[in-house]
Amino acid sequence: MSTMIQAIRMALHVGESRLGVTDIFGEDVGPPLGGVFTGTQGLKTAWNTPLDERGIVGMAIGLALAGQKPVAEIQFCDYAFNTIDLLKIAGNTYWSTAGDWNVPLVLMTPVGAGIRGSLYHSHSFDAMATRIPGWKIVMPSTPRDAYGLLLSAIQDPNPVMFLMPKALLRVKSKPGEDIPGEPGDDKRLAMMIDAPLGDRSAWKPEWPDLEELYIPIGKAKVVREGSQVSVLTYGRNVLMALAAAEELAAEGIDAEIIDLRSLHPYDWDAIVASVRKTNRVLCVNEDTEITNFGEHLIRRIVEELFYELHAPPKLLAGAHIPGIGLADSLEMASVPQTAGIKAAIAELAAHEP
Amino acid sequence: MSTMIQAIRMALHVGESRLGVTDIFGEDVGPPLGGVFTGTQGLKTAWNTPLDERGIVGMAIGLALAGQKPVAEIQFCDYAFNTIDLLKIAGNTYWSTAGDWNVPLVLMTPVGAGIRGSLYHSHSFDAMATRIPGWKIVMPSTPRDAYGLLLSAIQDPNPVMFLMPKALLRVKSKPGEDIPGEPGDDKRLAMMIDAPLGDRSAWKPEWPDLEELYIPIGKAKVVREGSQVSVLTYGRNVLMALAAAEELAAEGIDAEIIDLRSLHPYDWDAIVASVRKTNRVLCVNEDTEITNFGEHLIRRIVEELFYELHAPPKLLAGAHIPGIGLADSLEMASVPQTAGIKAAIAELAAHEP
Amino acid sequence: MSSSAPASISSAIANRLSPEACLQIYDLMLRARVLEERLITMYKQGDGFFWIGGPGEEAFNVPLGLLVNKGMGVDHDYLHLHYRSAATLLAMGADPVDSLRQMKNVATDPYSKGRNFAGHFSKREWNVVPVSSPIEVQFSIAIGTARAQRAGTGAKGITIVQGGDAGTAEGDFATALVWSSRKGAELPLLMIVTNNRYGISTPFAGQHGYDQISERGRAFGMPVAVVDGNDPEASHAALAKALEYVRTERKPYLLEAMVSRLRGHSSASGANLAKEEIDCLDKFEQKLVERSLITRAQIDNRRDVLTNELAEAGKRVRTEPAPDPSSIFDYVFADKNHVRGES
Amino acid sequence: MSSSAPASISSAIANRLSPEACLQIYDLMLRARVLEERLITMYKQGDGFFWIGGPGEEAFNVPLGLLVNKGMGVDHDYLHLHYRSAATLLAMGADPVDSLRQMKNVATDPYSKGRNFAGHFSKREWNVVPVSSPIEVQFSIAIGTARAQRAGTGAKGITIVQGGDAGTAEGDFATALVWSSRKGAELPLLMIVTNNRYGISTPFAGQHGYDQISERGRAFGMPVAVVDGNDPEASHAALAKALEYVRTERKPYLLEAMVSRLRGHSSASGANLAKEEIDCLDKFEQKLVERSLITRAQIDNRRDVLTNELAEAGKRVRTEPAPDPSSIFDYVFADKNHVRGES
Ligand SMILES: Cc1ncc(C[n+]2csc(CCOP(=O)(O)OP(=O)(O)O)c2C)c(N)n1
Ligand SMILES: Cc1ncc(C[n+]2csc(CCOP(=O)(O)OP(=O)(O)O)c2C)c(N)n1
Ligand SMILES: [Mg+2]
Ligand SMILES: [Mg+2]
Repeated sequence: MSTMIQAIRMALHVGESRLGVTDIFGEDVGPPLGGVFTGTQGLKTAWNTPLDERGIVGMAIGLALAGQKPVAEIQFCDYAFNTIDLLKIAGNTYWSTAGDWNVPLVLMTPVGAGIRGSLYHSHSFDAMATRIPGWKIVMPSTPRDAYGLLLSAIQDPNPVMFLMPKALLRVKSKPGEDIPGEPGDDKRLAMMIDAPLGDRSAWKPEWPDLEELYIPIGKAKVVREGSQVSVLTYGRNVLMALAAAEELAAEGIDAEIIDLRSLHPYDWDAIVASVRKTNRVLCVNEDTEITNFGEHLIRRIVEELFYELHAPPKLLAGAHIPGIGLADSLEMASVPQTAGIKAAIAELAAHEP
Repeated sequence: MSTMIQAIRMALHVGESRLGVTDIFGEDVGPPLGGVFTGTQGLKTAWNTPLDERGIVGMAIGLALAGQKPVAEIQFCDYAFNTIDLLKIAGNTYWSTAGDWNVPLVLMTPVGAGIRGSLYHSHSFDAMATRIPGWKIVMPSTPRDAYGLLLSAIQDPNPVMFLMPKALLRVKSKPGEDIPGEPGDDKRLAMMIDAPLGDRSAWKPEWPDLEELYIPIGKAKVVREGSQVSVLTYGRNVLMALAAAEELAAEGIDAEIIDLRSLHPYDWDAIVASVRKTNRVLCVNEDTEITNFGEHLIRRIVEELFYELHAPPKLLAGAHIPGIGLADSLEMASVPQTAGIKAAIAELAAHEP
Repeated sequence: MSSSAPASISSAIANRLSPEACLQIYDLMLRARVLEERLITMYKQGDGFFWIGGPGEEAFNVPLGLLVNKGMGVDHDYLHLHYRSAATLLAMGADPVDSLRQMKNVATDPYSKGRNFAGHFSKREWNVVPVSSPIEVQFSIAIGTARAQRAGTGAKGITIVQGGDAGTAEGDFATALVWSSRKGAELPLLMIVTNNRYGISTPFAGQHGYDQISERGRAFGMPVAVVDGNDPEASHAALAKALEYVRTERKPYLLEAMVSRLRGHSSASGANLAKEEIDCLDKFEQKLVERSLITRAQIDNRRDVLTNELAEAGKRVRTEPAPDPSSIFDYVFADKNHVRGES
Repeated sequence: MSSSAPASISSAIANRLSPEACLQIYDLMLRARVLEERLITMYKQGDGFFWIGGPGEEAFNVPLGLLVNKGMGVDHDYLHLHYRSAATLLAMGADPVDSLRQMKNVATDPYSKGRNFAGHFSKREWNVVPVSSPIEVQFSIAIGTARAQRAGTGAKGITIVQGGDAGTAEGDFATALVWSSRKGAELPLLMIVTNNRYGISTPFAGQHGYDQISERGRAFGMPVAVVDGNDPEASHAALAKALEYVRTERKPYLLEAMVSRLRGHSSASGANLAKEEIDCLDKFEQKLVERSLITRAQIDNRRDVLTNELAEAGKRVRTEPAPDPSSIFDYVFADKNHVRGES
């Protein structure tokens, strides 16, 4: 039973000790802190960069071109918006050189709301990321998926963006969703791999001997089977959608929840299968709602499955406003919450053509 | 009869001589060149900046905060992707300060394909721009609209992005679409306001005495009335859609072409009216097709007008690939062309529910 | 803090300020410190989600606030500050209770109506440009207000921009150096780097190729200086000199102030006291006692009074309303050009 | 071109190269010039949509190509060039006909299969990192290949990055300075600024606060130098010295080469001859004639031969196939890790 941030740390350990990861870097990624969310504590290839996101992304591209295996972190995705041109270069280099240079790098960054992060610790990045061709984009909702997707990202010969749902980083895995090799007892795991508070100069982690686990990029997961409404979502909203679905089950409404896990490439077959079954679709994500990735999914569903639909597909996303306000009342009103997801599912289920 | 680039130049002249524009700047915007597309020739407040897009956008924000009226240019939108964080700040400052500071600036930038510009002179910016709350986004398809939208942009107290369809900059206005005050004879106009080739140090433009014309931001234009299919488009694709519609008219297919002109805020009423009439929708733009602004329009149309639709709405957009290739064959295959638009309209018109 | 000599040798005597000035600066430093302590207490008591501020920078930031040409528009100084600038605002006359309001993210917060973090000031009335969280962007924006005040415009104000040491690695710092020093188009811009030798957890050592960041200004032909930011009199003198240069020459100047970070980076790192750091307030109190300008008893008494004032204010702020959920849609677009004087 | 003295005083004698070396450099300079002229002719005849290249930089770029430790991987030099680097590629042994192919955007273009503009080279076999159009980004990317070669890795190669003068205003140039000079983590990076005193239409004067861009390196504690890029012998010496330093010290070096822009910025500005600019090829021909290493007749004859060769090649390239429309979907994702040696 690990948290998602521990799962990420364990994946990075496997990466640097067995899969050829040469550099794990970013602002405050190295000692003493090991990442603002502790994701990079105790890793032997972790180092601190200057406070320069453009340098971080450029460094990652250069290391990749030199045959290294970099894992770079942008401390919060809110601070990646001055690097979009470089992200585009990482995504277009293999194409522009007609196959001469591939760019195998992993970029990790925390995303989303849920921690009262105000304007600059609440951004989502899924809409922006899915607009950059040449990248693979993944976003886990459980520690086990985080572990397995990160190992797949490290093995991929292309640039892969690993979006970390901020609000889930300290959520523990459910029973039966263990990472192969981790100790069952979470206190024990914490003792082994969490850095102590205070002076850590002498501390060394004691890594469990972990098995490799690869969650394939491009495969969604049906996290709850249902017959009446298909909810297409990812990251933090998966847990909300599940909670909503459980409440609705009591009311006799049966929703299917699909965790996309991979945003690009995404699992179209899984979506088609679900929509053919339920004939009703709800897309949920936290990004602002104009030119949003959920709108792509709805557009394609409408183009290819129009006559399967018994109700207008619906998008539940972030309000189209310039930021997410600090106050509770503001954050709650700005991004989807369980109650809103529940209401939207119920409305779709009740809709008669 | 002016070209769009002349119309823009005339609007900027009116701006600096009557509407309080204090600074028109960017790379090669000042003398001797006056812009890589000649848009800023002969303007008294035009000046050359260092080669630094971040500085250009920062300069524009700072000038605006100091009560000036800046018009900044990013030479090609392809080179604006290292400034997205600053564009977001321009868009969120009024909101984050709860109304303390507004940011009245105009950002002009050439967009789109059509000139065999290869990877970095073919980008579209409409999807990116519509993802930045707090900005108004306009994109003309005629010289007259360019003139009137630019004057409205200059008068607006908010940041306004003026997207210049590269392929249309040298297209002349149609009869009856003159800019109030311009000489009827286009040779004459060129003599008056186009800088001579070679040494221009002594040259001064002779400005026609122009009347102000304001095309309201947020109002679309029905450029062709039709009954069978609604084509929602803007910029370069408007001309293609019109050509396609004319050809189809001969075949007895009657398409309605709507030039959105404003991408944010956009003219929802005009869209609703058209869709209620035709019951069929085609969105056309050049940007890459995943997380595309046309997908937003389709998503909203489906959510609000589902039962009005007699055919699945369709999006015709740029291929989701990392770039637009230089060769003719590659560019043509990468973004919508007249033939493809014609086929899509015909298919929708033929579609029976 | 001359452009060639290091801070250390700047003569303490030469910098001495009058007793009145010293006591004014001291009182403002104390007010600022008490405010930061109140904000931290609020955070620890759950009256706010996040704290970041400037305990350890008072000796530099107070003189800055006192030397500003305060007002609205190009004839006054524009301030592009960062999230450690409460002392500067207080020195300019800001109400500390407004900082409590932003901390508590209540609707009455005048800087952002409960939208932004503590220390994210905005006050158009005083040319205090909005503090935004992204590091160093203020250096790219400051060149714009400075251009509106460049030589030839007749504007009497200048632009002051301030940021930390680690942030100078961002390209925006170079942007300010390049754009402000263009020959024949120089900008009246005072660039201040408050160097606390840390970026969150990352020490200065190992991240830079020079001992003093201000060295980077030399290639651009601008005067540079380093000052002991823990000494309010030295800071006052260094700022007065730098401001005098920028006001008269209408050209850029780069000033680096060596300061302390007394409570760590922010609440994220615990906001606990960093004992190894010099406390500029303690130091200045000693000095004032030595100069017999104040007594220990007076100091303790004054601190108690101010602490109680803010404790009381904190209670009142607790009762002020949270922002209305529907307010998220307010202020997306302006319908008046406020920065042009419309209202 | 010592790190303190300006280029001018660098002794011509000291820089003298052997007759063989001179003739080799001259022949490559001539080949490069003839290639650029062919590309311009192709553009003017409609055999390409856009031309940009390096006529006027041959005297510097040829020695650079000759001094490179050529090969694949960290034990060889990585080259992050820009769009004026044809002479460097030719000196390394590239086939000029491949440049014609890219100009004509045919499927046989080995650098981009008809996707990218002329001069946008990419050759993994020789560590020639893809040239991309955005100005200065190569300076942010070069730090990555340099890190893979830093002291302690045992890598024998270094990283060389080159860009123009105007582009140094981008933050990426500062990024390379900051990241390459971090104390204790210095990078083996040679930064080259080819200064032709223009950015498209914008003159150097009025955009900078210094006379030489290389001054910006001093604050970072790196050696800097300026060289007359119109003199191939001086350039060779300056490059040899800089490369020697970076190879042995594994630390950064900033070299500024003053060059000419003989055909203006690009085809967008007409690609016509700029008569006011020094022509390094003319100058070197005179020198070689004075040293009686070559005769006018030999020069004219050689130029004719090369010109005809490329004219013929141009005809052949015309007949090569355009890329297939469906090829736009090729190479979006890699299924092998080529940069790790998979194929
Ligand atoms: C662009 C950007 N990147 C990262 C962050 C996260 N962050 C907040 S403060 C900080 C460190 C700043 O250090 P410094 O510039 O020295 O200022 P100090 O906090 O020490 O005063 C970082 C990395 C940010 N706010 N903005
Ligand atoms: C980021 C970016 N901005 C703008 C451009 C357009 N552009 C192409 S070349 C050029 C001028 C470059 O000048 P300089 O760096 O001196 O190099 P030179 O062409 O003179 O060799 C500009 C502005 C670009 N390619 N990339
Ligand atoms: Mg610091
Ligand atoms: Mg140049």
